Amino acid sequence: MTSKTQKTTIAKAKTIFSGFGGQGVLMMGYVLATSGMNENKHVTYLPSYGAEVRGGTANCTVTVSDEPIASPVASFPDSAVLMNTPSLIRFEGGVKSGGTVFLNSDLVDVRPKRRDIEVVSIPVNSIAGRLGSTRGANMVMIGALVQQTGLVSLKSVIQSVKSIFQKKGSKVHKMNTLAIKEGAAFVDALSGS
Amino acid sequence: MTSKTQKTTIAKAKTIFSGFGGQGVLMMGYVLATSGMNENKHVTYLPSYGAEVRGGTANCTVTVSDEPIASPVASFPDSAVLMNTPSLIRFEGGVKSGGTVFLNSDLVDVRPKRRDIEVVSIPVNSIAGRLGSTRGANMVMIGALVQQTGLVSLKSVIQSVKSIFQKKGSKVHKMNTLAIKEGAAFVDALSGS
Amino acid sequence: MAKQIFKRPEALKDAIFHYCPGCGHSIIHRLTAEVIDELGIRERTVGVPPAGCAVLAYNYFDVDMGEAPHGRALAVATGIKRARPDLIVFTYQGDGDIAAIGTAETIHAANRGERLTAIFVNNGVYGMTGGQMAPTTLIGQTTTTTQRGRAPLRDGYPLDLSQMLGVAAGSVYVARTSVTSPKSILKTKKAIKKAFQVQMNDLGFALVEILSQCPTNWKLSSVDSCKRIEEEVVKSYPLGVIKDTTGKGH
Amino acid sequence: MAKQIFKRPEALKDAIFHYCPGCGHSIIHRLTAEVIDELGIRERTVGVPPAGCAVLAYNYFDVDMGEAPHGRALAVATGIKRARPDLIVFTYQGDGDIAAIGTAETIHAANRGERLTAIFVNNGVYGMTGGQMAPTTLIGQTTTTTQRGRAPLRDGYPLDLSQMLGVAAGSVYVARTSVTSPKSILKTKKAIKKAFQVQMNDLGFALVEILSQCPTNWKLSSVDSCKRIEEEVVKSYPLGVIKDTTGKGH
Amino acid sequence: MAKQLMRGSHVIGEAATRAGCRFYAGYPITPQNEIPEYMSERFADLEDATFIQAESELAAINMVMGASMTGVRAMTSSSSPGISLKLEGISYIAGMELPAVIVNIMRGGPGLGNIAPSQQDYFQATRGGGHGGYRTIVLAPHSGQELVTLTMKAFDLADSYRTPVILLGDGLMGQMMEPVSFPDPIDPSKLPKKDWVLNGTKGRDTRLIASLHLDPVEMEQFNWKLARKYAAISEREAQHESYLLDGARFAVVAFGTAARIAKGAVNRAREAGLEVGLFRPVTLWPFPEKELRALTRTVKHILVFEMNLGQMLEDVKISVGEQASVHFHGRPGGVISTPHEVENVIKKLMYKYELDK
Amino acid sequence: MAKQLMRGSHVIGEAATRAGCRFYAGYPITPQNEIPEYMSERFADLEDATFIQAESELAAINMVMGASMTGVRAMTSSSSPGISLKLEGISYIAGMELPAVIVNIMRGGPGLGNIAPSQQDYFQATRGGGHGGYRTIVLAPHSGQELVTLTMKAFDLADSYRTPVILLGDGLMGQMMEPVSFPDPIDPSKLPKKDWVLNGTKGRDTRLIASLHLDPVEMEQFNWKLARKYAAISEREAQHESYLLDGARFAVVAFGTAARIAKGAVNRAREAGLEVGLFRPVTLWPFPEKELRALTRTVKHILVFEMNLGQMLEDVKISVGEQASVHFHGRPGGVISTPHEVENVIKKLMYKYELDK
Amino acid sequence: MKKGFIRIDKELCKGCGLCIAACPKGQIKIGNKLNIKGYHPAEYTEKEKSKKRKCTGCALCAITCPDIAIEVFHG
Amino acid sequence: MKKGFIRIDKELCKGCGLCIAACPKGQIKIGNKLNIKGYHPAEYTEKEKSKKRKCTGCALCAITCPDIAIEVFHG
Ligand SMILES: Cc1ncc(C[n+]2csc(CCOP(=O)(O)OP(=O)(O)O)c2C)c(N)n1
Ligand SMILES: Cc1ncc(C[n+]2csc(CCOP(=O)(O)OP(=O)(O)O)c2C)c(N)n1
Ligand code: SF4
Ligand code: SF4
Ligand code: SF4
Ligand code: SF4
Ligand code: SF4
Ligand code: SF4
Ligand SMILES: [Mg+2]
Ligand SMILES: [Mg+2]
Repeated sequence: MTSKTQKTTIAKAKTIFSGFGGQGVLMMGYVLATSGMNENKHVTYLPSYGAEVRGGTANCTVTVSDEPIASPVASFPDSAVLMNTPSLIRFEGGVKSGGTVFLNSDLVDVRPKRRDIEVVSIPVNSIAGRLGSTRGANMVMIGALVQQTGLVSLKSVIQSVKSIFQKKGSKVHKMNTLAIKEGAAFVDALSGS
Repeated sequence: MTSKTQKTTIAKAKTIFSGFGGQGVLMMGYVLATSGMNENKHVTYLPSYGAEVRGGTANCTVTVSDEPIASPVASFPDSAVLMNTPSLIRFEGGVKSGGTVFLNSDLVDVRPKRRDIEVVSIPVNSIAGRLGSTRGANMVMIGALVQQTGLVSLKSVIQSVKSIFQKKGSKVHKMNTLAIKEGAAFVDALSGS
Repeated sequence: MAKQIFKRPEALKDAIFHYCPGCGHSIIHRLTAEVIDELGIRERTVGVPPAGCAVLAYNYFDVDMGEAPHGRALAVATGIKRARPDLIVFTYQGDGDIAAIGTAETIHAANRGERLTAIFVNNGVYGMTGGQMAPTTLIGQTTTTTQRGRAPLRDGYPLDLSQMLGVAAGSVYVARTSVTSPKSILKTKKAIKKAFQVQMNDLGFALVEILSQCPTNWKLSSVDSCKRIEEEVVKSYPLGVIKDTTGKGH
Repeated sequence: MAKQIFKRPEALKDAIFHYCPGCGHSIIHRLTAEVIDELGIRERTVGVPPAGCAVLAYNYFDVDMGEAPHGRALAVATGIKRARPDLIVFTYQGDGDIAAIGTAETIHAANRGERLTAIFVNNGVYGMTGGQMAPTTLIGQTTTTTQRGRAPLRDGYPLDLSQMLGVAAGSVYVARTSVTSPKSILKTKKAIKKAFQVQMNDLGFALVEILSQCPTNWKLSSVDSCKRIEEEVVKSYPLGVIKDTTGKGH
Repeated sequence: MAKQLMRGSHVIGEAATRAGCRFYAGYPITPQNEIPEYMSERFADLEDATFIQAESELAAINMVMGASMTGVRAMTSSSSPGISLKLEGISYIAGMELPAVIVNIMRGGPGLGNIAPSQQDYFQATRGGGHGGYRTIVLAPHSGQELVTLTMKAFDLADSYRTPVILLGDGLMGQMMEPVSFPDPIDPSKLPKKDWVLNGTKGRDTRLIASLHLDPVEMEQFNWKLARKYAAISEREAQHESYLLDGARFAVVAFGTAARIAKGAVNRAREAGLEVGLFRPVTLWPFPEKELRALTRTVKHILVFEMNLGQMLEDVKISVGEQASVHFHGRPGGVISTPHEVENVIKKLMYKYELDK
Repeated sequence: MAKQLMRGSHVIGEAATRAGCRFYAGYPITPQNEIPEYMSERFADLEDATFIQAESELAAINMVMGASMTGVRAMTSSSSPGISLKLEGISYIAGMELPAVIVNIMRGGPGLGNIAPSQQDYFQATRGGGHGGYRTIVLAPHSGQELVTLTMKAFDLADSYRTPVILLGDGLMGQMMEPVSFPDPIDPSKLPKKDWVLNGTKGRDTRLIASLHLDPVEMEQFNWKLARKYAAISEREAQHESYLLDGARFAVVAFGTAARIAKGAVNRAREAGLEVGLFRPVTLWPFPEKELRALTRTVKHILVFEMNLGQMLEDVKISVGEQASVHFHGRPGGVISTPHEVENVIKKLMYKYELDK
Repeated sequence: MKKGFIRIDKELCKGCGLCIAACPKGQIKIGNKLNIKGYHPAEYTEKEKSKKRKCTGCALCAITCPDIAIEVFHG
Repeated sequence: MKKGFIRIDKELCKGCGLCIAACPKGQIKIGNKLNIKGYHPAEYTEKEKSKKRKCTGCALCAITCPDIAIEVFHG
């Protein structure tokens, strides 16, 4: 399951996930944190618990680390997974220099302005749509994220997703696994190119 | 108005007044305090503001002093005006050694036990009744108290009572004045005897 | 041989009431105790006394008692009853307690249908604190905070809490009585008994509002106080059963 | 020439509502603003927004506004109105706000007959805090604190606050409406207008309860949410005028 | 004006009225029932004044909040348990930067406690009590005449800093009668205009009075603003009385009723030849920290005397650090110490530390 | 038991249940809604457990009071404004000597403020908040796992001292997910019997649970009793964590979320070669005063770091007196400092006082 | 008509007069002595054993008495 | 029958669909584009100047629209 493009695991990494309410943004974070826990890493998952007010975007921050985690907050995340344009506008500035931005290129129609960050654009909606339903877009994205960053192994992501969606049965599991792998494959292709 | 039995004014004196609700106990204290104020003395008047519970006796503490008054409370009063038996039972013990107890002998049927205090027994109900109404008993008592202790002058007591009952008209004023004087006279007679 | 036919109920301790002469609280205490005796529930009853003239009710009732902050008796009682449904729990509350500061707790306990019995003593004033206006004070009535008489524009209208509780879905029995005469006293006792039975039968919330005399703060004799209730107070607070769905197999 | 016949009311600022798609709050905001426009009172109106989804109402209404702690809107409004009787003061409150934590303040403001207009948005849940049970939640309805459906024995019954306010002596106008269709929306507007007029005419307390959709927490589409109100909610909360004594020369 | 013999609670009511207070909302509770009673009657003759007996303390503080939004000088009063119920509202008032005067005639506690004089709410008053780290100015009168001056001052402070001010007394202060005299009443219409009140948008943009700051950055900025205000108050408004402190080698620190008793004790001790004086904080917050610390140049032993188990004690400790030894004498629950009792404590300590010769 | 990734609020709910808590009453408020939500569902499957969504925070705390009278382990939870509303009830619970656990997931303030993490209620929690000079034990968790242990400990402390215990967290503690593991649940019927509960007079005299003490002498005696209890708690229950304090020349003092961040800062500073450690009070009341003072034998500069404007600061000052210089860094209102920011404060201070070489 | 009599505990009685209003036979009156609490207790005006007494032992007085100061006997 | 037309502000619209249910003429539908907020705004299906259009300018859609996204014109 490892591949040539996978980076070596880093000691501590913070990832922000952001998008519209319906895009499964919090689930991505939860999956990453669960995978980290299953790999016996230290993890924290912090949702933005909103402004006690409706509307707007959802986001969460996940830290995966080999050591106890001090602050679960990420003013300067290592990676940002941005599922729509407002998320890009809001979070681009904070990404750590040298960090990575994962863009849902199906919905983000502007390009990041910064030149000191890596940008990975993935048409996750299209890919998921091709697999059967755009609802799997977040799974495509998490596959891509993990493949690119090596935060956790793809295997444990698939495992975590399986256990999280346990009740939904094997069909859903199959779909999710497919989506995750497609996301990973897309990144491989990118870096291969 | 002064008389031979009147004591010289003392620097600071605390008096406790106690009796049933209807006996005008708080009024006696108020009259003494007002008279003190009108004589430009320092005075405090402290009612027992009760136990947020009905029933029982009313009492208040008045301090008259030539100097600013620290505590308005009297653990050991110089004088105690006790209008009924429960009051005697409750307050006898606290009176300062050498102090004076003024008893409403019409209602108090036990004798004080202590030997180190002076006891002035006055049938204030009877005296007031003779003057027309037992409601004036408290006025008789205040006359007696002031005459005996010299805390303030009889004159200013009469003056204070007049202003306090201003609205009630001259008939009441006359009655009150009479009662006060009767009280004073009774004490004079006592000490004369 | 002379036979004693009226005596102190078991559920009252041997203490002398601290209430003023003629006060309705004393009568209502006795009635409640008599009911507890008759229902045989003394050993599993818990009372929740109020802040109010009856704050020391625990000196009289020979049952377990737990104090409540002013107005919160029905919330405290809810806690007791939910934790121990086998206990019979009653609150004893003044009009200020139950219908002013405690309005929300009262309405919601009733609306939840808590299995509780509330004794609501409406004497039209804040007795304990010296006779201020209560929510139930009549229009024009003078109190220490309405020295020129209660004026609706400034002071609002008399509040009919029981009527509102009649609207509450969880209330099963709501009645208004008085204790101004032997007859009304006996009626009150019946109502109190029923209010306990509603709880014993697990039907829902029950409350008896009792128009009660406060001679001290009304500045009337005890007898005139009773007259005032019979002639005036009942006009604003008519006696009778306000709600009774006990028959309806609730 | 094309003529514009429907546009934004003056009394609304040019801000985009933060409410969810299809939320009744948005409609009710607009209606209230339209009424303020039509009555020409924008420059002397003060609004008291709630804690609740409408906590930011002051971003929308183009009038002076003063925040209230959760549930206390009618107490705050009482303070404003008594101090400045020439102002027109309205509160805007959710069902949690007005009928749970604020029960006492609501009932007493009404019973005092405060010259206030209350807009009571009944959406059957605590919207802002994420969809917990409200006092108005229907029996069987699932919320985040009644995940198996509201069960009266544990969770109590739906509370009919407006009916209780009808009992309050100081209330003059109490009506229940909805905003599920153009027709009901227009009715609601009329009711709101009347509730302001009651205040302008110094008659007493007026309140409009509006059954309002919360698609987000009901987990229904906007259209289905409206249907739910029309078909289910009205059974527990029938629409109509609950009290109107404006004709009675109050 | 001539002196009048007046009950403390009435003095507060009259002083408030003369300070231009025109809105009062309250709920009965002993030992301060005479305040609402007085206001209900005093305001009945004033066209521009509102008295409301609220349905609860909660309602009362929120009515005061609303009234204050319109600019009127507004007051509420209660006693300990009732003040606890007002804390959410006081926090809001602080957060909305509204002026308001809150009277607490303390009683014994915790819980229902009793109605005897006590100083057990010092922490509550000086540390905000409610949530969110706000502060309230706290004034502690110790005589009838000071009830006049401090009540009136409370309104001025509240207005100038747009902040809630607590007048902290106890049952003794509220119930005792002393002769007092009043200054002429202030005409409220002559008070400085407030440019932030809610009074309709005619001819101007809308105004908003709120404590909500959804954005943490904004919230933080607001809190720093409050912090600056509190710093300014601390700098300017701390007030205390020095009583017989000249040449003293030992000082009692006490406030309110306790300070009265302490004065008696100090008098007695002075008569007995002991070099002792009293440092009486008049403002409890801001606490006269610098002034007390300055005292430690000459006084190395301090007795804190309170009618509680040691609350102001903490402020004294923080003030003097280790520049003086701090001792404590306290009685909770309404038993009022006698000057004699406190004198004995002074004597024992002065003997122990050889300050008596 | 295996680790689970769980939200802080749920951890509290689960830990309470496992501690034998069988009564919960609460009212929604962000950021702790997940506690009542969790309890409503968790208790639905337990025959002997009661969940009530109360009509208000006031009702909730009073329901807890009533439930506790019967002996059941009872809890309520809220966030800052809601806690203010509970203070009268907490004072009663303290005055009645009832056990109860109160969770405060603090938010920004004052007033409505915001829902971001904050530590602005330290004073309120540690100084009683309500009236009458009572105290509550205050526990301050700083991680998911500590939420488990301290929640469970809260119930034990509440029962053994018959006193309210506050679990003081913030939005971050409540909302963050971390892996946690739980001990086996306690069977409430196996807990030590309480001989003071209200459960009907069968076979015994009546019992009374009340806080009223009309007689001042009795009230005073009761308060002295409380004082003795509080002294015992202070003596026995103070708890803290020493983090990298061995050989430290500089110490940060921080609790809860701030302590987490401080750990990060200390780690970074240590990496940079600075001799700095963290003193983390786990109990805020009793404050680990002696332990902190002992630290001043070796550490002469202390940085207090809080998410407020300086509240625990006072306890630190009282503890260390003048044995060390006390510095402060704080941010109110929900902006969470980064470890980097705190590290910079540490560095500047250590440089200034020449502790960096 | 049954015969009865009552006993009034003069230290419990607070002299409120409600029993007087309640007695259909008019056999109770307020006395003029003060008791220890300062009240004028009510007095039963008949002799317990008098043949002519009107008291029926109806207990209306006792039912009304707030302070449970009245004991009622039949016979 | 009067003629009218409407304009929907696609950035104000949140795609709730209430206007669709309200329009007696069925002239509104949800589009499939996302707007900046991530909603699928409603679209008016007629041409403003079309002679055949059915819209009467009855404004029921606008009355219903929570977000005041619809302007209605006559003529
Ligand atoms: C929070 C709080 N507020 C106020 C009080 C003071 N207080 C005690 S009882 C009471 C009202 C008494 O009136 P009511 O409930 O009608 O009872 P009553 O004495 O008339 O029987 C009040 C205001 C209190 N104890 N606690
Ligand atoms: C004292 C207090 N308790 C709780 C809250 C949290 N809170 C804010 S709004 C709200 C209820 C919202 O429900 P509702 O009033 O029905 O308004 P909606 O959002 O449904 O329109 C709650 C519980 C608060 N802000 N203050
Ligand atoms: S004040 Fe009134 S209610 Fe209270 S005991 Fe006296 S008569 Fe009864
Ligand atoms: S949560 Fe419900 S009430 Fe709140 S804005 Fe959304 S739809 Fe409206
Ligand atoms: S028992 Fe009947 S008849 Fe006899 S005294 Fe009493 S009320 Fe009168
Ligand atoms: S009713 Fe009872 S208390 Fe009243 S006068 Fe008769 S015996 Fe005495
Ligand atoms: S104006 Fe009427 S007909 Fe035209 S689109 Fe709107 S609802 Fe349909
Ligand atoms: S009603 Fe308004 S917001 Fe909803 S879909 Fe139609 S135009 Fe859009
Ligand atoms: Mg009453
Ligand atoms: Mg709602």
